[in-house]
Amino acid sequence: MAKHETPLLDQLETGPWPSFVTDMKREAESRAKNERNIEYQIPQDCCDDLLGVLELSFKHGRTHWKHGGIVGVFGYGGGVIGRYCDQPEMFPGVAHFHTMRVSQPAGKFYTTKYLEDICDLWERRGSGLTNMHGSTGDIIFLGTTTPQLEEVFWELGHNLNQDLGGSGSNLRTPSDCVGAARCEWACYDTQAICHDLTVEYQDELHRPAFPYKFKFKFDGCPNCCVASIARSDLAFVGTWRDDIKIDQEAVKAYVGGELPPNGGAHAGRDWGPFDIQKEVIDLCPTGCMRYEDGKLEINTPECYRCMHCICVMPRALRIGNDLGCSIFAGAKAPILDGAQMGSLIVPFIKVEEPYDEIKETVIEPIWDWWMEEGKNRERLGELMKRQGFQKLLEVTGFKPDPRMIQEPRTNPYIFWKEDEVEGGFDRDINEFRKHHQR
Amino acid sequence: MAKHETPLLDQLETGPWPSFVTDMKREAESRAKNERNIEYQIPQDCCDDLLGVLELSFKHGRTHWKHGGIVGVFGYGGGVIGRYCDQPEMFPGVAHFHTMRVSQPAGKFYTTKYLEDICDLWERRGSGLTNMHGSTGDIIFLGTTTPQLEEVFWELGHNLNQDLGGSGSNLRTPSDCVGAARCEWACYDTQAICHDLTVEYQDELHRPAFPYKFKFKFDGCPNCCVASIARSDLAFVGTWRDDIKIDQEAVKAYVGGELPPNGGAHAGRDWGPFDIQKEVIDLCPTGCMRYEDGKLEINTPECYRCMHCICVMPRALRIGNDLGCSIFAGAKAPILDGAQMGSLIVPFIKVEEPYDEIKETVIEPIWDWWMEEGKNRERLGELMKRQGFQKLLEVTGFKPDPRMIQEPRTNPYIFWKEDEVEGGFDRDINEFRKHHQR
Amino acid sequence: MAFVSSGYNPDKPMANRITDIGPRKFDEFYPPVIAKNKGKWLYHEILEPGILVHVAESGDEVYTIRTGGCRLMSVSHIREICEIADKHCDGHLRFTTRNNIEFMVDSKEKVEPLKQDLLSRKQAGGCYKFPIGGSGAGITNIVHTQGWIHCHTPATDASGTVKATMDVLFDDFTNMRLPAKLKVSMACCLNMCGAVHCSDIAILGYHRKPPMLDHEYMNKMCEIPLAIAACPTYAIKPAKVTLEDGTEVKSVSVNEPRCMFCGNCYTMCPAMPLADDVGDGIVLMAGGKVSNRISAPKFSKVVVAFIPNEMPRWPTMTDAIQRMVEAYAADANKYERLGEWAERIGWERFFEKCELEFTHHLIDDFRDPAYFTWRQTTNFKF
Amino acid sequence: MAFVSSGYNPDKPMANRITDIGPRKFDEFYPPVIAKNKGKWLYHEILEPGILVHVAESGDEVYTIRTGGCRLMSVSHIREICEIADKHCDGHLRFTTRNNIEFMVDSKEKVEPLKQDLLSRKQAGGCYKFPIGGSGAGITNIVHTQGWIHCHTPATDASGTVKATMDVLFDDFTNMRLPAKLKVSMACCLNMCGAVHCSDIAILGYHRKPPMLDHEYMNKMCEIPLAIAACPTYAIKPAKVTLEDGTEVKSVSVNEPRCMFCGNCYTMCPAMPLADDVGDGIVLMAGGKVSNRISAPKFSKVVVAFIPNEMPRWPTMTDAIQRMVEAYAADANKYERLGEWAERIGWERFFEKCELEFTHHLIDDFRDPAYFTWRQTTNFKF
Ligand code: SRM
Ligand code: SRM
Ligand code: SRM
Ligand code: SRM
Ligand code: SF4
Ligand code: SF4
Ligand code: SF4
Ligand code: SF4
Ligand code: SF4
Ligand code: SF4
Ligand code: SF4
Ligand code: SF4
Repeated sequence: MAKHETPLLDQLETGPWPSFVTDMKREAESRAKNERNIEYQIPQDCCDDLLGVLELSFKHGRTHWKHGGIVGVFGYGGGVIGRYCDQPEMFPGVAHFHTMRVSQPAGKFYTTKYLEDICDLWERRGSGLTNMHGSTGDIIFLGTTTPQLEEVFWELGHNLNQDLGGSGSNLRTPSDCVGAARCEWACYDTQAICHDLTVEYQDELHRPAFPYKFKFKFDGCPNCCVASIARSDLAFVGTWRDDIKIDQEAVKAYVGGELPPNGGAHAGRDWGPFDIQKEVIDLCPTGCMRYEDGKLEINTPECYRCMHCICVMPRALRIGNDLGCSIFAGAKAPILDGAQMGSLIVPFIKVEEPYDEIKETVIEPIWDWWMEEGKNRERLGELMKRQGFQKLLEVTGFKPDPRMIQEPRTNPYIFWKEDEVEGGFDRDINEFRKHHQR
Repeated sequence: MAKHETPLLDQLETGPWPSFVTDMKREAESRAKNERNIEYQIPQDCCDDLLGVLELSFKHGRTHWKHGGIVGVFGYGGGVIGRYCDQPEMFPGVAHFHTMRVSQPAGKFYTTKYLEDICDLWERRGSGLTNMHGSTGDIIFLGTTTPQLEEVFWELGHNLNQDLGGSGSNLRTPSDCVGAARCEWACYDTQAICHDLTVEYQDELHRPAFPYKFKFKFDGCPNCCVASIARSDLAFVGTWRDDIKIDQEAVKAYVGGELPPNGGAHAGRDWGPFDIQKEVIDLCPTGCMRYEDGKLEINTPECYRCMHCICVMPRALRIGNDLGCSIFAGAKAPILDGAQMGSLIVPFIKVEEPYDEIKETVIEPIWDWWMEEGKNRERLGELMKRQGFQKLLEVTGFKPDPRMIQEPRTNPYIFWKEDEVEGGFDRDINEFRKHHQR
Repeated sequence: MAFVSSGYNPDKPMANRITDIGPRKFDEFYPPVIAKNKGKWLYHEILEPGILVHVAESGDEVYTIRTGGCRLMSVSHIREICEIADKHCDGHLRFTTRNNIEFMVDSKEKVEPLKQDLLSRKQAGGCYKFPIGGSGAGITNIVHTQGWIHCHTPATDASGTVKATMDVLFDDFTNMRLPAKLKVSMACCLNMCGAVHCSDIAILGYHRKPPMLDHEYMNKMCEIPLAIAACPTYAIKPAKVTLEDGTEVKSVSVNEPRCMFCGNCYTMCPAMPLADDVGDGIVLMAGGKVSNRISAPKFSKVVVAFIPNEMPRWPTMTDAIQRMVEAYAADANKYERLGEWAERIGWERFFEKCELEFTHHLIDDFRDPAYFTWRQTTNFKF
Repeated sequence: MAFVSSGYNPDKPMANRITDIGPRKFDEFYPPVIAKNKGKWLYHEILEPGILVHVAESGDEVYTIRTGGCRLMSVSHIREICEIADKHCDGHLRFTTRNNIEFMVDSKEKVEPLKQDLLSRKQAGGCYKFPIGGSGAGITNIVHTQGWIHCHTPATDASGTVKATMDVLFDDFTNMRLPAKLKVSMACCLNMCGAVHCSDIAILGYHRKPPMLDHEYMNKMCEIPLAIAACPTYAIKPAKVTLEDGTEVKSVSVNEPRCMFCGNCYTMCPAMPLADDVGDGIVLMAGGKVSNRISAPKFSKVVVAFIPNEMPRWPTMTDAIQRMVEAYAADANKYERLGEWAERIGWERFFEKCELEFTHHLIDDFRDPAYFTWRQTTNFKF
């Protein structure tokens, strides 16, 4: 018998999609039964109470959580989100219900062994509810009490060789696309650099020294399967500089209808026979392709590497050999001045262990500038907007490149610096007046 | 013998393009000779001195004019631009050299009789130099002295039935494209409305009651031959709502190469035989055209009326019959916040004498708002930016229409008004606290 | 329940402490076929919705079955996932960037039994535990945020709106009939934790009432200067207020027309709550994308200014979403993303075809760049 | 010279005064063929560069010969225009929106004599008085502003730069070899009197030094508060200054890094001149358009941040303009305007093909919308 009636939530237990309500009830029941005699370290009925508080929100149309104040583990400035219920008497099981962010492995591959260990720990010391995963990428442990924070952290570190993720004005847990692990289009090893930078910058991740949050994301190619360009302060997007590799026989096989276009992604509808002209050549954004006499040609210098032709004919076209990444800076969510997409700051850079060039010529100069000049709660993108792209060029020493802009400025308001203008700004008014009377 | 040496300017007296230097010298010489015994009312050598002052600027790389203070004719706040030379002793002929703006006839057609009268007047009472025309559209009388301003104005009014144009925080002289007078694409009579509004709003044109300048321009179709959409506070651009008229025989004649595409505009190069698919169908921005089995079809609801197909085949395609104009508000030059293009505020309105609907539902409500709310030196476009497009809808009562936007907002920051939100903004905190503890 | 120590000693927090070790290294977790062929994949094919094969230079193949996940997941559910992975996948699995679960096997024979096993598992109410799909030109899992489960500023629930939406879109999760991928995302307040600002369709929770002022407690519960500083629109000013009982207290006042309902003040100051049963609800956005395929990434645009919270299934919202999906499915070209379609036909047509009302709220009036979204050409459709 | 009264009496300014009569009515000035066929034109054809025929429903034709004009025009020159119009056009003519002169005749026979007459007229130095052209896919007259002829804030001359440029572009005035129309415009300061902000190629005068401060005269010549208020970037502050002779005067100071060299202060206050022989010069912009044909109107973009004033013929500037015209002529598609071409090939290619150096000045850093001009996609060319 459930602790609270949940008539509204119960209506979410039907329909084809997995029901989170059913799953929460399952956990509530498992805790109530406690078949494995676990020494629960937080209230056994926390899942019941979470269902209860959620039902109340469904009834009222309002959240019942209060801001969590500052809770955490000793020596770290992040990794925990404090949370208190605004009806603690009604729902004592979730009166204190803090979240812990656990740094996920790059690529989000797991062994069942690891997951089971995680489950055992969190069942004992927390709610037994998780998010797999949070929007940034962490494993989210959803709900525990303040005393358990250190205990969970201790067990993670000592028994699972596992650290917390980021929150607060820190580097946030980096994340990546599956990339080379299982994708033919990866232009660099996303997992390798994601892990390397996460480990290299542990101090920045755990101890707030930044004006605000800072995110890295790693996409192996311009398809951006981890959405780096839209939501990370530095986005690393794989690319190449040489020719797309063409297998002319396979092209013919696509044209002949032997291979399904786009790897079969459009199989749910009869789109008619594949038309390479209409579906590839004409959709190429630069018009740099030609298919004549059974031969496909790509005029490489004009190609945007937009991936379209490769996506449509994965067995015929492959990314080039001169691989690396482009780096985009400043993406963020809309609050406050409107969303920002990442802006290209490095058209091409090699991605090679130990990534010194990336660390020393890109990340660290940018951090130095941002830590020096950024206001409290000012994201990198906002600083770029406020001080101008030129300032970023100055602090990094990058050469201005037309690739950095979509189009040149439409206003002529160039703020010339005194040392750029012959003769400087100091002039003798009396000399001037000899030629120009008052 | 010239009064001043002009070695730099003299170098502009060769080359194919007409030389303004030669022309100024011609006038200087004509004044020096004075074959018609004119009683020059300003210094006879003013053109010589203007050449001299310009040569000095060419030498120094700096202007020799000072701001003109406020000069004008009695009762008008505009029409004259004051100007003083900063080397009056060297160039006494142009020590005072004010410009007068003379309201040009709509369409800029002239009789020689009128022009000769203008010339006689300006030769006597001014420098004999003009601009045909100023950027706004006026006839510009370039340079006279303060005492002559009233005299010129008197003669214009009494002898030439001609008034001054606008300057200052006034309505500026409206201007238009040649339109129906000599163009097959005019969707309304640009001259008729341009003249009507100029006459109707003489008071606004001559007596500063506005926060800043205000410009009307009238383009007969989306080709915008008077650039209205780029540089007028209200731009009236001709358009139609029904089908483009198609003469299928003429289409065939273009396809067959009997008629030159684009009225022969590309005759200077051999572009190869006309290809209707490539040159028209594929370039149509909406993809709403089809040419099959010798028949051209246009899917009217999807057509943008962008003029391209009509421009390419003027003998085959003609504008529709349900004619009117679209109105765009707020275009201006970049200073200060960057240039503004006109924004669509009225997708379609009929343009019919006496233009009451345009005056009473568009122009005047907008002026009322701008005069009420506009800051000093704030153009309409800047007010729209500052108070928001919604405010313009409010003051005009126009219905919001997706045609008014290129795309909906990307930020969700909708400032809901209290009366739009159920229950208003007033709430009882103690009632709330019954459900949400502190 | 008795407290059980992990070994941590509160009196000596630094004793034996382990910090800064970061996450587990990815290569501990790779299935053998992945470890062996990493960086050497040749191509992939989607065999049926949710089932992919990747073929390596070595000739090795990896078959992936993608199943829908509720990212709010109990340990019991995770253990069931592990049970399946142990049975079929040698104890390996991965999660996708959109919270789906991927079970991988290294030969074709292993696919069918795994598939049957997954589809056979249902929850008590009949919901699939592991629906297969979310690939190719279809709709995959909705990425979302905390909602009423865990956050203090949501204007709607996350898990609930997502369940309701996925139920109505389920056929497109298990199918690939759309012109291109269609990504739906959800965020419960305008902080937009996620990438809803660049999604084909985005569900966003939004408040519409300024904060209530708990004057009596303002100065007790909050640092008033911090509350004032938190407001992005400078709507909050210090104020002296006389309570019912005549005492004068330090508090704040809010210039309501300036308030954009962002809740920053509430984050800093619990005496300024702004949640409201009728004020709060849903904003729908559409037309964003992240990939660079053919066209540049795009922001989502607001297409419905407000839909009330209708618990438990938000029918007005799911209807509007369905209308968008159907209009897109019917009218877009092959490979065309929703935003590309809207731009090609023009937003005036988008509203018509999706049967959405265009209201003044959708016209951008937020700061200078608003002006760039207005129509500045005669190129529009009647 | 003796003063001759027009009839105006300064002591009685209102006596017999005529005001508010507006311009002359257009229909007084129409040639008969225009008056008759107004609104009934069927089509036009460009017979050769600068010579057009328009055909009316009635079968009537009007032949137009368009000739280049210096819009700075003496009455002697206008009288010569009238002489031609009297001889060939029954005393009618018109001016175009780009300051060309159009002579119209109503039959084909009249074209050739008119053409010969026009081309036969040359100035002493060999310049054409009435070059024929400026039509179709070519370059027409440059619209421009006052420059050193009449304004107080120009950073370059208008008539001079225009003459120099039209001389090098003259072949394209008399020809129609370009992919589409190419409009060149000129403005002598950033007020941009005209439509240079939307031109295929724009020549702009620009100052690069902040105002000089004539402290001794500041308070005598100016209303200091007005000067301060005039500054759009709030760079001007009141200041007390001690002159050489020890007297303290009220003046202003300028925060130089904030100054955008706009000259607004000088307009309000003659004691703040900013013209400078080496500071002033030319900015080149490109890629704007006004028509809605195929694509929406576009703003011009800054493509050369600075070129010194090189009197009398500005060779560095005209070279850069010629390179742009030639690169465009060689590479653009038929009907493609310069800005459409630049966008199609990408601005990275534009700079290469036009052999223009890309410098940091060209990256927008002016206010918020700057950010929208940065590259926010992987879609670029190496
Ligand atoms: C847990 C998580 C949502 C989720 O359900 O997955 C989350 C939850 C919160 N976010 Fe977030 N954000 C989460 C990913 C994001 C993302 C997505 C991303 O990282 O890719 C974004 C958008 C990208 C970005 O960074 O711009 C994001 C943009 C924000 C913002 C707006 C920041 C901005 O600069 O625009 C805030 C507001 C703030 O920082 O005060 C915020 C604040 C918050 C806070 C801390 C609420 C607050 O105001 O204090 C939320 C705590 C909720 C709770 O009770 O747990 N969250 N937040 C995500 C982190 C999980 C993880 O570590 O994996
Ligand atoms: C004469 C003319 C230029 C020309 O050589 O043709 C002109 C000349 C001046 N303009 Fe202009 N503007 C002239 C058309 C324009 C145009 C074009 C148009 O009207 O289509 C524009 C751009 C469109 C617009 O209105 O935005 C224009 C935008 C400006 C501005 C910037 C206004 C703004 O809001 O951005 C200023 C600065 C100001 O108003 O203080 C300005 C200011 C001036 C002043 C009055 C200088 C000043 O700062 O006081 C110039 C007087 C020069 C002189 O000595 O005669 N002029 N001015 C044009 C008027 C002639 C006529 O009446 O036909
Ligand atoms: C597994 C995953 C990566 C991961 O690290 O977890 C992934 C995997 C693949 N993506 Fe992706 N994408 C994944 C998230 C994304 C995202 C991110 C997102 O949605 O948040 C995007 C950007 C979304 C956007 O543009 O808004 C994304 C945009 C693409 C595209 C570009 C599609 C387009 O039309 O714009 C492709 C190319 C294609 O589909 O042909 C692609 C292609 C692929 C391929 C075919 C790559 C390959 O060769 O293996 C993979 C299978 C796709 C499929 O199932 O149709 N993937 N893909 C992610 C699966 C999420 C899920 O559970 O559904
Ligand atoms: C005479 C004039 C109108 C006037 O009232 O004075 C005029 C007349 C014609 N224009 Fe224009 N346009 C005139 C200024 C303009 C302007 C304004 C400007 O340049 O400042 C524009 C907008 C410029 C822009 O887009 O930046 C303009 C954009 C067009 C277009 C669109 C061209 C395009 O490719 O975008 C056409 C259509 C065409 O060329 O086929 C056009 C077409 C025409 C036609 C063919 C209209 C017709 O059927 O009679 C006329 C002859 C064009 C020719 O000579 O090639 N007219 N035309 C103006 C001549 C100016 C001059 O002396 O050169
Ligand atoms: S971003 Fe590119 S490399 Fe990474 S998973 Fe997606 S398609 Fe593969
Ligand atoms: S990757 Fe994109 S730009 Fe390059 S050839 Fe293929 S479709 Fe064209
Ligand atoms: S704007 Fe249109 S109607 Fe007016 S002259 Fe140009 S083409 Fe003709
Ligand atoms: S006017 Fe433009 S949009 Fe309409 S059919 Fe012609 S080319 Fe297409
Ligand atoms: S979107 Fe807002 S309400 Fe939802 S989790 Fe993020 S911060 Fe909390
Ligand atoms: S909700 Fe946001 S805008 Fe409104 S008062 Fe609070 S902080 Fe300010
Ligand atoms: S552009 Fe500037 S300098 Fe030239 S006329 Fe206009 S205001 Fe004067
Ligand atoms: S030139 Fe312009 S920006 Fe500089 S001080 Fe003067 S008014 Fe201010």
